[in-house]
Amino acid sequence: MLSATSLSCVRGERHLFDGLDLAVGPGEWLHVQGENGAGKTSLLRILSSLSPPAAGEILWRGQPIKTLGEDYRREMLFLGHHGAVKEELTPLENLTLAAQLDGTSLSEADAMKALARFGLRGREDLPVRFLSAGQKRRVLLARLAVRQATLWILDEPFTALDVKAVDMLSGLIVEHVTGGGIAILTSHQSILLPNGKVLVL
Amino acid sequence: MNWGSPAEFFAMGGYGLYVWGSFGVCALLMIAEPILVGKRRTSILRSLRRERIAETLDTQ
Amino acid sequence: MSNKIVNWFKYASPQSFYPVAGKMIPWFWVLAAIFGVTGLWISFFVAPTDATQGEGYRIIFIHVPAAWMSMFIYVVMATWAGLGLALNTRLSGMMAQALAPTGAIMAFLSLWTGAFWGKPMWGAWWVWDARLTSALILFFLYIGFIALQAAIDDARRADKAGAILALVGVVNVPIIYFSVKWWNTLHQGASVSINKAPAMATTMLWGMLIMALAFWMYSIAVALTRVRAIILEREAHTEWVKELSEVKQ
Amino acid sequence: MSAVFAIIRRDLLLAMRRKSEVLTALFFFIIVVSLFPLGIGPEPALLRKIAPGILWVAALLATMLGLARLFAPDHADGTLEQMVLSPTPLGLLIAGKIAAHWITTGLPLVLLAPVLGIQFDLDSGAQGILVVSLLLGTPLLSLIGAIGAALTLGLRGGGVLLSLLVLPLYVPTLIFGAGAVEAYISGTGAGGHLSLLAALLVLGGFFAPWATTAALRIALE
Repeated sequence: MLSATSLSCVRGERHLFDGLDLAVGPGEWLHVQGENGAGKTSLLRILSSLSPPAAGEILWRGQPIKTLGEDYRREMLFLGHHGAVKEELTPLENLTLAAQLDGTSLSEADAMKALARFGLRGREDLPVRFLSAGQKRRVLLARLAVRQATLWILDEPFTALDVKAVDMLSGLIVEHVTGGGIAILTSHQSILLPNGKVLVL
Repeated sequence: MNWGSPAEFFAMGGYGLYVWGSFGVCALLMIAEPILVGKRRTSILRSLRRERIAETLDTQ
Repeated sequence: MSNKIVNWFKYASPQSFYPVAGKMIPWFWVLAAIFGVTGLWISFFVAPTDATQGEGYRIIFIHVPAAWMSMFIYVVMATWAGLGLALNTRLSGMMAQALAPTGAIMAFLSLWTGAFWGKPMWGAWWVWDARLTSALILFFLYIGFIALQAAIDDARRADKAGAILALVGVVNVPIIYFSVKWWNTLHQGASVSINKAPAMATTMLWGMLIMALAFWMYSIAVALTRVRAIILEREAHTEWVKELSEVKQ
Repeated sequence: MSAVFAIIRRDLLLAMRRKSEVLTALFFFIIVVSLFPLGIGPEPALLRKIAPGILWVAALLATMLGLARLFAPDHADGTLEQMVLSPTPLGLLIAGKIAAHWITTGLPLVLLAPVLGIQFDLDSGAQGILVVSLLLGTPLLSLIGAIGAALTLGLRGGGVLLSLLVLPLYVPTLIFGAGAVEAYISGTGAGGHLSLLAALLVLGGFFAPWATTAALRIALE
């Protein structure tokens, strides 16, 4: 479903990668590995259409994502280093506003359910800045759970998570992938999930 | 011919300060700018040559 | 037709433009010198003394060309910038960057000479005349462009951000000029305007035009020299730069 | 479209949670305006003459204060990326953000200006024109300022650079805005100024979100 041909990425004077090919189909997930500065984040940003590749093309369902535009973005969820979580807003507000920004509607009951699932029960109305770093990341996990997207692109989703939350996220990814979804993620840890492909930069 | 003598030319009918102040600064900037641009060129060329020498040292 | 486009793109690459510019620069210097000497000769020895402004009016022989060039260079700069955004050619951004300091100098000269003309004519170094005020704002626009590009480390981002600023500026320049003029007439500004100073005699017009040509040729020569330096700086790591004869010696 | 309103609502909510930023700009406006009579002298005729200019320049500077933070927090926490990736066109979302900026900085200035006009002995007619001119002009300040904020996003010395880029572009707004009040006071009628200001607002409303969007995409690449 998502395929890329001869991608290259240039940062300043440096060629991070050239002639990169990849293909991920439904029910599969891709683990992008590489040393620091190898271009993992750059690759994810290119795949998410945030930055254009220096060369090459990315196809989604056989069509270039450049021409698909919003049709691609509607099916894709990207989580970067920063979670796009507003410190001044409560987890509930963050979740509903993110959903509205994604062009979907999220009922308050569904949002509460998702937050409760990730152990944020009773903290729905507390501004996020009063939460711990791990709890902040859990707000993001809740967002993954409520957002209806086929393709997940996650940059270092396992950082700042405790063991329990790591399990939750792994479960979430498995659930997503077995349901016919696609996940592309970077991580320093090795991850033991079924149907995984590995790409080393 | 407008001027009887060089002194008359430089006096500019009493407007000497203003006329020469304008033309002088204009000339100054138009001389300074190419010199500065030339310096920029020589400095980048110098560093390029240095890099070349460094590369030949590496390959030896 | 398609051939022409291919050729044009060929010269739009820094690598092929670099030697072409190198060949053109001396010619523009020669033209600038010829026009400059002729223009100076006309402005001091041919043009007669003005009845009302005496010899002081001779300042317009550099003031008007500087003012013209400052506006013209801004438009050219914005055109290059727009081309750079539309066609994504690297040379366009470099050209815009090379033109900005020369444009700023022209704007400064038009302000400086305007002040030196204004002191004897209006009795003040600075008068809020519509033209001087717009020249001042144009000067600020140039400074903003240069400062923005200097603050961005990544050359490509600097080009693109500068391009947007130049385009926003070029839309604004007529609006600013018009608004300042409107403001000036409402406040009954100076009655003598610097441009229609004396009843424009033909020799004066010629002198001004030839000086303007000299300024124009000068600007092209300096900008091309600067763009060559910029090309070397930006392409320092490419093979073709390392193979240049001026680098090899 | 609902995403646009969501953005506006979110920015207003954030402004409510960080009241100090809005209030700082407002008090800056009040203080700057109040300093002028102290520097110039209390003569009513003189104050009446300079009032439009002072109120307008102060409004312009107060708008500048918050501009650097128009996109910076969203850039820092990754919200801007999510906005780019939203199915709603980025230009619309940016227009929403500019609207929210105006509601939190421009609108309070418009509402406060008549109170400060009293300090300068403006009559009620001039007060009315002042409010109308600010109502037309302050959105324009937010629109033009957004371009500068996007261009300087994440740069060192961004705040100072921002004022260097934006203030020259504010000149027409200042001239027509302050000119409208002055023209009314001198009896020539403010209609021409106000219609030109409205025309600029239409032009700015059309082009500024577009230019801002382009600048943001460049900053994010």
